[in-house]
Amino acid sequence: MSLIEKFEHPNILTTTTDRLFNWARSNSLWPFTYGLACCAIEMMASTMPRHDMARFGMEVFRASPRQADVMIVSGTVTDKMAPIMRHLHHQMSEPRWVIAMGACAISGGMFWDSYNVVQGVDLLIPVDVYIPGCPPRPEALIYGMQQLQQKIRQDTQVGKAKQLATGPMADYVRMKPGSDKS
Amino acid sequence: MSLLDIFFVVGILGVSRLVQRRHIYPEKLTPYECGIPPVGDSRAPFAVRYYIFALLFVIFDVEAVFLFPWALVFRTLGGTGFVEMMIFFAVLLFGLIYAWGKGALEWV
Amino acid sequence: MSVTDELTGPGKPSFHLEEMVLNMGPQHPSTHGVLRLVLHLDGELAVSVEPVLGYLHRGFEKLAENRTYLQYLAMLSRLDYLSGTFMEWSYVRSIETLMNIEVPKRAEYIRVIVSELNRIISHEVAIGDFMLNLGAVTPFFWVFRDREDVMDLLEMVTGQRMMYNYMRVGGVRWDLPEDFEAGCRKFLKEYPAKIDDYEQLITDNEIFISRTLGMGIIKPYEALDYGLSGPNARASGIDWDLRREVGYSVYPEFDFKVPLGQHGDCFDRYKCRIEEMRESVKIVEQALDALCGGPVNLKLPPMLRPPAGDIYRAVESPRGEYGVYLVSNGDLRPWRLKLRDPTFSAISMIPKLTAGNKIADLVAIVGSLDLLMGGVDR
Amino acid sequence: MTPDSGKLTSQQALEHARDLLGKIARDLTISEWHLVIDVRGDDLPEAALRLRDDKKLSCKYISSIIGVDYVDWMETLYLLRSQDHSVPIRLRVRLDREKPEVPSVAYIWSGANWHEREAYDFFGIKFLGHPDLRRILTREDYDTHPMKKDAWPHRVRRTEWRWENIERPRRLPGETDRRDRS
Repeated sequence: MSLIEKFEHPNILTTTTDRLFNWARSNSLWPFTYGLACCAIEMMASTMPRHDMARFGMEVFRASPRQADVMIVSGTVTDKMAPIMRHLHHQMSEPRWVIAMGACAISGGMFWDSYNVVQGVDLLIPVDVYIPGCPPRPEALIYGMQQLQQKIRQDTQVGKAKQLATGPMADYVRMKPGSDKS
Repeated sequence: MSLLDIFFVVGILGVSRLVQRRHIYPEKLTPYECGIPPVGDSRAPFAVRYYIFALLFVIFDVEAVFLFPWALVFRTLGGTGFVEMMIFFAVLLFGLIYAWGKGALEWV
Repeated sequence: MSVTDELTGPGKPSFHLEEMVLNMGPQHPSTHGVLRLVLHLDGELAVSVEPVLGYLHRGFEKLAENRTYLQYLAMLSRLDYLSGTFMEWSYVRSIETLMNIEVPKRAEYIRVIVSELNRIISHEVAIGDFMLNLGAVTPFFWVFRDREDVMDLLEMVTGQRMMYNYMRVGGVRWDLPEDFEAGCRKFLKEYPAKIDDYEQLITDNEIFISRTLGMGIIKPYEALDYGLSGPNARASGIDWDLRREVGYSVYPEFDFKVPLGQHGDCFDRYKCRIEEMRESVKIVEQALDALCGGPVNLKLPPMLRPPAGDIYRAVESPRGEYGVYLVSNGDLRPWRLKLRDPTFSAISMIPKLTAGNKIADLVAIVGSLDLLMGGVDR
Repeated sequence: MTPDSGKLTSQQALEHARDLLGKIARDLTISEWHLVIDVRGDDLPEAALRLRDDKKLSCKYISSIIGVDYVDWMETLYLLRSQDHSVPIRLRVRLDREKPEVPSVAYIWSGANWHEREAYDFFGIKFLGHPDLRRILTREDYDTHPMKKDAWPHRVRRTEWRWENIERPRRLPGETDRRDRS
């Protein structure tokens, strides 16, 4: 754990670094190309000349999870894709965020009674921002990304070390490789 | 090496070591292969053709390295410097043509 | 004892020479969605390629048995999400034939206008993605910029950018707005010049030509054998276009040329798509001129009960013959609905097409087939 | 509306198919200018070969293979179409429901390979002599054949990929913001 995250209570050192990191992280969010279905086309359209996402610093789409910050789950997650999506989420480098774009990612959408669709991405990974719509318009995606930026600006590093050691990801830390049945 | 350089190298690495969030667990360390857990060992023997390409790359990369200082002092060297550099280029150019003729650049 | 026996005989150190298995997996920038290709590589050459599907299988056909005819209509444009109107059109036509309903003339013309505009969008994204696979980013930006103009027109008519849900059994949902015709004519006047821009940027580009000419050649008999249709088949010289062969809806009244390729390589597939976009512009112009007055739909009750029977209706979608096989037993819900997708057959050709190519060519060939996983995995 | 002149009309196609197939074709009907031929299961390959190699009805293009479950019997349909005479031909084979088996036509049209795998995946119809009859769309470890009428209940839920015991995020009164979860 980094030095700052070991502090229990906010002090002069953590607040200044918080402001610096949050400013840097929120203004250069690198999305992860994770286009599954129809929402992927709207995600592509939002980075194109008319609805330019580059105005907010989010147009650098990285194909590898190592270099991406935000995983935009755009499309329907099926049972066959579920373990792969979890695997990719775990391979992303911290700090990482997840946006569930579209009704299918939020709650299974119009495939509520399908035998092969995961009813909502938050069954698999923690989601930060939900963008409703089928598909949501590019403006809605940009608005969702701005909500994520607001959220990142209020993020704090204090107490993150203890939280990671005891939180839901805790047993991952002490786990043997491959024991997670994905 | 002036003090400033040391300060920069150690400083940047040190600060990032202090403030980065290191949260390492086995699943994060698995090699990335488009989402599928990789199968088979990656130490399979490489094709020899890669070695030839690497060799050619190193040669012409070193050649490019010699260009930068030359570009800096280009004006002071005058005519003779220019001619010498052209000879240097010519030698390497013939090397390239030879390699091309021999089919080293083809990926058979 | 050949050399390899000496090296790898029993008791010798294990020095096995098998290929490296690499996953061009479901999450990959150049697989157009969630197609997974298992590559057996020998250095740079792909010895064998095995596509794995099903990562976007949402069970459309099972859901059809749980929805009434009108409810299912809204789901159809999520199938092949770049060409939504064609899914609706073939579904609606099969119901109309079962109930032998006569669609008013104006509705037919509106259907042709909306679908041909949709064909332009679909071909644009196909070309843009294909160029992105080859590493050219500028066409991708141009294509999406022009796509927005068409989407404004379609949004004006149907209210949605991509998922139209505009067609109904017996016509279309509502009439064209007043200012649609002016906007459409302006677009049709400017658009051919933009296609010439694409041609000027792409077709004469040496890198593009050297990477696609003679790559992934499909012979005519192979295309038929694998069940290919649409631009992929026409690029190999198969002169078959449902709009002209079957002459459904009001297409016999328009005169348009069906572009054909000679060699069936990646370049011809791209060229066919560009020509088809020009033809679509002509068709929309003729349809706008021939617009006649009259009702736009038949105001049927939402709870339709088609008579028992089975029917297969196909429509020429941008990717090929898109058909719907409907079995109804007179109930409110279909008994069985099969959605025949042209890309499903195109992908079944990938193992044969891409064996023995370098990875870069493999990406070009897969890109030229214009795949869309929504329709393939259903 | 029958296709334009110069091409074989449905009636002529029916006569030609009758004398081409002889007693193999159990009965031939015309439905909306499609020619529907009922064939018994075992002589399906024979009929397919004749139709494909015939001069007038050269059905070289197979559009799709459709499985249908009529509760007390099953059916597979083979949609064929000859390029020059655009009379679409439909081969219909009736199978019994408990043990649906039909000889494979993958060696006649290579396009039929994947369609048969899909029919097997959805209905469990065994295609004898198929090169590699595996599931193609559903998950490999899926136990039932989903499209069969008795494959209800509709929603086969799998929850073991639920991520630890995370329940759907609800904002309870006094619950802290979910920001601190990584």
